[in-house]
Amino acid sequence: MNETPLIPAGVKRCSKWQFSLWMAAVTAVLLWGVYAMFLIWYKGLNQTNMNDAYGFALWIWADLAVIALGGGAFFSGFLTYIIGKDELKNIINFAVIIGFICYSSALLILAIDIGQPLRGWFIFWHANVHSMLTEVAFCLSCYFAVLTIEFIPLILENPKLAKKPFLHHLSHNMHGIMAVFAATGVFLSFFHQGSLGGVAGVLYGRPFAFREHIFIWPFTFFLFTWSAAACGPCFTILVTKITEKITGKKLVGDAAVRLLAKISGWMIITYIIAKTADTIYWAYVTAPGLGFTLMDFYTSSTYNIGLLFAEIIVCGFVPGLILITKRGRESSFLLMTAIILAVIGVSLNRWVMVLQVMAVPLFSFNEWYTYMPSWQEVATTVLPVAYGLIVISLAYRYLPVFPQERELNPID
Amino acid sequence: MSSTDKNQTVSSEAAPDSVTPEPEIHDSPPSTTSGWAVFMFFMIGFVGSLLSGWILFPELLYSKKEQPIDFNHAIHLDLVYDGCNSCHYFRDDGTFAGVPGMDSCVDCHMDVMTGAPEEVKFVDEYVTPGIEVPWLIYSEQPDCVFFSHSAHVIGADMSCESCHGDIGTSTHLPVYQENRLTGYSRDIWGHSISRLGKPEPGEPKPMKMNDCADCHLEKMGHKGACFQCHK
Amino acid sequence: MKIDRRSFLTYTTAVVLGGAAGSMLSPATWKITDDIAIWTQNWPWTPVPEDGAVSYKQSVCTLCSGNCGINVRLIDGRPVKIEGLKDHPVNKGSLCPQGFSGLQYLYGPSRVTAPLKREGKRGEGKWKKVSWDEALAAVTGKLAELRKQGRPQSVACISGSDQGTIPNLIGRFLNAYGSPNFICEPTAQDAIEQAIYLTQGAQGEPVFDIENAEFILSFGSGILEGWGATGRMLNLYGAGKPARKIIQVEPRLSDTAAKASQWIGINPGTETALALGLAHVIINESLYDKNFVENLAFGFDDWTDDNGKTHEGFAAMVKNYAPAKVAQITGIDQAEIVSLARKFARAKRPIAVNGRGRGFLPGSIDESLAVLSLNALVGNINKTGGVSAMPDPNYTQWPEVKIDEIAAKGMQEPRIDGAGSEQFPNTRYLLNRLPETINTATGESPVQALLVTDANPLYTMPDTAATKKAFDRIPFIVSFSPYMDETARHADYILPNHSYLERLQDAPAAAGNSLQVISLAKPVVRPVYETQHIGDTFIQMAKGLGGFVNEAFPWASYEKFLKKTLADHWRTLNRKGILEFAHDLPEPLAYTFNTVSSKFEFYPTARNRAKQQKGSALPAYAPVPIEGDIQRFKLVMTPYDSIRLSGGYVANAPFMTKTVEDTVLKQQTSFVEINPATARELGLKEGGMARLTTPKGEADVKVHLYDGIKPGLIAMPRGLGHTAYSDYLADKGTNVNMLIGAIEDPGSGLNMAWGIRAKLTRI
Amino acid sequence: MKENNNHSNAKRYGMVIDLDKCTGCGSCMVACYSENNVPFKTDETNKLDSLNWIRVYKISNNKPYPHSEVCYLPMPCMQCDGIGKHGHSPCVSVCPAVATDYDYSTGIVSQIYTRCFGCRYCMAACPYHARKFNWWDPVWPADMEKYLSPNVSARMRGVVEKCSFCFHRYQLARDKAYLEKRQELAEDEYQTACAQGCPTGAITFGDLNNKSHAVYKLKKSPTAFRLLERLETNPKVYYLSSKSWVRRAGDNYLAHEETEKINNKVKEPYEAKEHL
Repeated sequence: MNETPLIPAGVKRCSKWQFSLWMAAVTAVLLWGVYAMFLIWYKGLNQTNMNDAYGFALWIWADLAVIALGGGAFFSGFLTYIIGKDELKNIINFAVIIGFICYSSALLILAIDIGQPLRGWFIFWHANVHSMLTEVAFCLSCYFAVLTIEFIPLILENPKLAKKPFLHHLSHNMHGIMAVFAATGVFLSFFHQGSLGGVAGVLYGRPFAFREHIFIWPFTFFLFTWSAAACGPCFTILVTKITEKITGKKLVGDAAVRLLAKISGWMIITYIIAKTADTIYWAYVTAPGLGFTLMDFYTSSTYNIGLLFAEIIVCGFVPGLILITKRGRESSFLLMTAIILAVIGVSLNRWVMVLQVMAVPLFSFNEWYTYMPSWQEVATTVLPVAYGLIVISLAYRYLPVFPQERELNPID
Repeated sequence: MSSTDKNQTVSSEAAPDSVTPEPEIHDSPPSTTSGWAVFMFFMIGFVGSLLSGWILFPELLYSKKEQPIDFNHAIHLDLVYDGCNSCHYFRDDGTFAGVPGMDSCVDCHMDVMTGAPEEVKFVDEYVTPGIEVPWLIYSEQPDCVFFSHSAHVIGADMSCESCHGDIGTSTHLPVYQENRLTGYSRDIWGHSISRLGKPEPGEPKPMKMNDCADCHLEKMGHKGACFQCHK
Repeated sequence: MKIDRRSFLTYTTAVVLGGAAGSMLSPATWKITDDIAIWTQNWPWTPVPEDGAVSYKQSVCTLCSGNCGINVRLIDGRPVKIEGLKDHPVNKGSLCPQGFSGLQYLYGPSRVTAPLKREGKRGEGKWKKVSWDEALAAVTGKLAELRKQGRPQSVACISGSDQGTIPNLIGRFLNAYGSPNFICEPTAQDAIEQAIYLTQGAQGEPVFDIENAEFILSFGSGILEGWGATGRMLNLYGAGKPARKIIQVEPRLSDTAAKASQWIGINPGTETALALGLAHVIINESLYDKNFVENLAFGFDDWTDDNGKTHEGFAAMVKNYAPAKVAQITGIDQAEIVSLARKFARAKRPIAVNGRGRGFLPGSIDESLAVLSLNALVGNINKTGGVSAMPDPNYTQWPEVKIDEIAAKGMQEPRIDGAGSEQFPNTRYLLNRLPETINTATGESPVQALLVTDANPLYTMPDTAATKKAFDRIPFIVSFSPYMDETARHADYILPNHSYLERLQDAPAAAGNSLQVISLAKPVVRPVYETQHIGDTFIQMAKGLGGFVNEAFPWASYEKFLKKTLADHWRTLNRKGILEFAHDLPEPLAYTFNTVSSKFEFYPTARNRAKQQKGSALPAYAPVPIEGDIQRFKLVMTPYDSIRLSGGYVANAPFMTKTVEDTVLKQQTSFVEINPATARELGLKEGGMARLTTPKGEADVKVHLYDGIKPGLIAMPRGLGHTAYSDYLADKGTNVNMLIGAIEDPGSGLNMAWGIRAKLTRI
Repeated sequence: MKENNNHSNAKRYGMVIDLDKCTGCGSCMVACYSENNVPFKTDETNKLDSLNWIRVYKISNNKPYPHSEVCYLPMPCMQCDGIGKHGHSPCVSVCPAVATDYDYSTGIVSQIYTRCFGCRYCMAACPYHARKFNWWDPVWPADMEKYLSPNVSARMRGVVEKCSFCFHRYQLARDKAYLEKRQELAEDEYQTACAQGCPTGAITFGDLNNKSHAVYKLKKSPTAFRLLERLETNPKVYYLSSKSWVRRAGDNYLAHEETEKINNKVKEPYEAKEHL
């Protein structure tokens, strides 16, 4: 019986056993995470090293970070479908997949992170509209739905599925209206990325996190959206580059990458200028008004002023400047350096906006609070990484993710 | 993905080089699936799910329990002077005693008075050995609820019937239905599984928090703060 | 219709999708979602306390000797909360954390729930539940056997108290049985009481009328940490008149020191020198109460005895304690000493008190005499706001005990602890001497059977190792404890008493109280477990022994006994819950002293002079020869008391341990407090681990740097390091008693140690 | 979260803790544990996972021996009126599921364990660490369940809890008032367990809006201060201390700032509209 091949035509893939071995390795890591996940659900959050001072910890950081990094999906979508940067169609599929992974991971981590997972739906049913977290939950879920819709046509392009006319047409039609979803995604993302910034920024009891408001939103609202738009595409490029490295193939043409990198660079530069302004205002106006000097927030050995320098200069201005220069973009070393720094930068920002907020003592008689995640927390945070690798591997193997692959890698 | 070797072998899963991207006809036998059949099966699932949800589910969800004694409210109500308050009274500190304990019963039922089978059972099984009757309470609220009877009955001058229906004039106790998942009495959710429609006159009112909140909104203009009724 | 694999899959998918679509429109999905959430709100393993009618019962908290009044809230007869009793004369509604934890002594894993017989090795914790009859038969059998052998004196009883009818009932039992060895656990009160006896000739519990004092000079007394009746002291502090001042003299900034008007850091163990130094200034500047000193006191000036020998008087003696010298000894600034003396002498109603911390250690007689002399100098004896001895309330009537020949012979034997002997004529109990007596005895142990009631000597006595060694030599140990404490765990039989809330007993107010109050502790709840009132147990044991012993106990039960013994007082006590006796001190009468001179004796003639310096009975400062080689042990360790840690017989309830700070206990490790300067010298950091070594033992501890402690001193909390009870208490920290020893006061035999030399090394 | 201005006789229950009187005995903590069914574990030495509705901190002036001073500082939930005194306390405004709300008739911030799903955002928001998480299922060993009070529901694991100002006592007092057809509660009818239990009377509790209540006068004392006032959380727990270093330790100040000046500046704009 001659079955329809599962693998898209015209591309080479590794052998079944190689693939199986790889999948087995990643699945083992995944299972480790899944085990930890069930352990936490069964025994409760005492399995973590969080405590009453660190109510928010590794997971919330992971949530914020993956959503920021997954921001590549909405911003690339915005550029591709709304601004009309057609070149980016060569990378948009992958951006959507990465976004899908990031957002589904975020939801999963949230489901692990709450003390009463079976009551999780209260956030929708008994919503407090004043809470930033409510806004996050709604937008996150909606945008995840959008990403799923954006992902479906790609799945349907699998040769075996595409054989069914119904599915084939469905896929085709969905492609046709993708701009609508992209627009919805941009709208939702603007709000939930912002809300995530708001999560920390509204905490007026926490001078390290608290920021002055514009209308109803604290500065961090805009900074988070902006930084996600700026650094998300860098993560898309990074994952693309890693995939290229592993597969040993060029998958996306330089033009698309460089275009995205250029836009990203300008976004980063503008973001970091805004961030710097915000930091200066906070350090010279907000914090002193509450009795703190800037350095009061950086007296711990872990949380020292080097972090701020790293975030703004090393992982902010440096990648920004590299990416806005042509030479920077065209040098593969500089490009890689820049996108890695940008990814670290946004992750670092999310880290301090979650964990340092918790660590700073508010009373003169309190010490810095310390925290080290338990293995269960680490395993459940690694879980989405393994899950992401599996999804990317499957998608790469069975779906025509990279439109340029055949052209760039002709099979002799 | 597992190799960086550019000269990787073409997987057996992969399409042969010659295959064009167009879907093509294969040798496999044509599919037997027909649109109508698919629709039929879809409807089987759909209707089955509806039927089990609306009819079977409520039967399964609740276990039916008989009260230890089939208490006749009507008879007692005729004999007492102070209506419901005679047995369901307020303590001096303003708390509500709820279902009366044995001490309220023994005044009259030290010995069998009427010889009614339920009374004989009551005296033999509970009064004589001095055991409290494990009544099943239809309106039992969960532990997180602080319901102030005095605020409603004295403060707002509400009648017992306005929430509890006309249980006071019943001659038999209804079957107690216990939610197998939550342990709650069915009366709390209300007997309509969909919670649509209003209870018949004389039926007890549903007592979920939303029911409280609706009434408060209607009567007081706001639903009230959490601590008004939670502990 | 032909169904192959593929179409089967398709149809199944269709059914599932249809079902899913239908479920969206069926109540089941939504109700189950809701009900699962409700299930999490009512997890069957989360308890739902039963509701009911509220009532209150008044009783007395007998967890320590304070005997504060309590008001217990009950729901349908089930106690749910203990609060202080507003109208109680002792505590006026105030209660300490232990009192609030009371219900955790009623239930809980520490309770001994039935009579137990040891199964495994001693202390192994293997028990067999036995019936009360069996347990009683075994214990009385053993006691009968010893009597038969003609050595009833080899039975000893260690008791937590000698106040009230229960200890007296037990004392009576021993008397009828024929043993003089009723031994009470030591307290600071032992030394103070003796000092009062020596100077005033009055036997009785010391009274400090704090209620009416306005200037309290405390020589290290933990006034706010459980000294005397905790509830009383806290209440007095809170209700303090603004004029009332507390001056705390102590080497460590304790809670009392922190709340005092002034804290004076002093070299540990030099309080006597300070007291005498203050006396020096007061006499030198002629600030003393002339009337009292001249008309009502003896031995202030030099005096000549009947043999014509001249003795140095108090005034002449304190000349040796000039401020400059005292400053050197105590480490207190000279000017400070002079100023303090003036403030004390000029204060409206000054009082000086002593007894370190909560008063677990008796301390030296010299110290108590010196402090008492200070009170006498300001004429503060037997008057409002002063120091006096509580006369025996005499509220019980006992029929006389007739004893048989064996008992009479046994009673004539000297006490095992040497108390009341020629050597220590004024001391009643010397538990601290017991281990050594047993350990050094040739042949078998002089104690053949040990009864332990309301006491936990294996934990509370200094030098735990020696105590345990002694206990190991005692062939038969019976504990009557309601809790599985260290001593109970080491016993052969446990005949568990009711817990305090299940027990009827009279409760005389603690030492120090200015009011003579007897409260009635009434059971607030029926016994929860198979325990028995200790009074009933002893009555039944007497019955089992028969003969004269039985005849000495003509009561069917403790309750009947109590009613009989209290006679006329029972009705009042039962109705009001308290008996109050007027403790008035009408002026002239108050000053009749029962001493040789009929005056207050600055020179205590009744004191065993031979033991004293230069053959004088006057108080003198001599450094307590604390154990340890100064070369090897460069630092000094002293235990400290905290109100959140019970150092005594009734150990911490889980709630109390929960309040203990994380700079006192962290997981399994105790902290010691040292000055940051000392820490720098030793290379120690906050929270760092260190090995604490003393001549008695060693322990691994954590270090807490505390500015409020004298450099060179190590302070260690008392009340941790239990090995028995339950997981909520056992193996938490180090028992400080394990690291310290007892030092005999040559005059009284009481333990006068306040610390020990020690070494602290980083690990 | 609409403010109900119809409450002409709205109460603002609050507390004044006299730190000069607090001896750090811990009775308030234990009184609270036993009043509110607070569970305990075998190890309670990690204060960051220890359930305490009121915790007594020990603070020091950090001066060397013998000039060292310490002060005890009991900290219950501050029941913040929030920024602008509108009931937007730091925690209430962030809870995504309305598991905590501000009761405009009493000023008390509730916590509903059955609504809470354990996201812990409120804990992140609270600068006082007044909110505690139930990391474990509570266990009362060996019959200890029998002493639990029916007036406060036991908490399940996975939810946040905090001091409620013993709100159940208010509920019970109101029950009695209804029975006696009264509208108002006397000052002593509603007292928290810690206020009632404090053996030195350091804690005073009452209606901050009621001129006849002791707290009304006490909070106006010149030595009164609140914790972290500059954050504008507007706590309803006031402290009294005669020691200036203690008052300074209650908030954060830049080196050159004077405690009292800043204190008065922060206090005034809100104190002026006391009666809202």
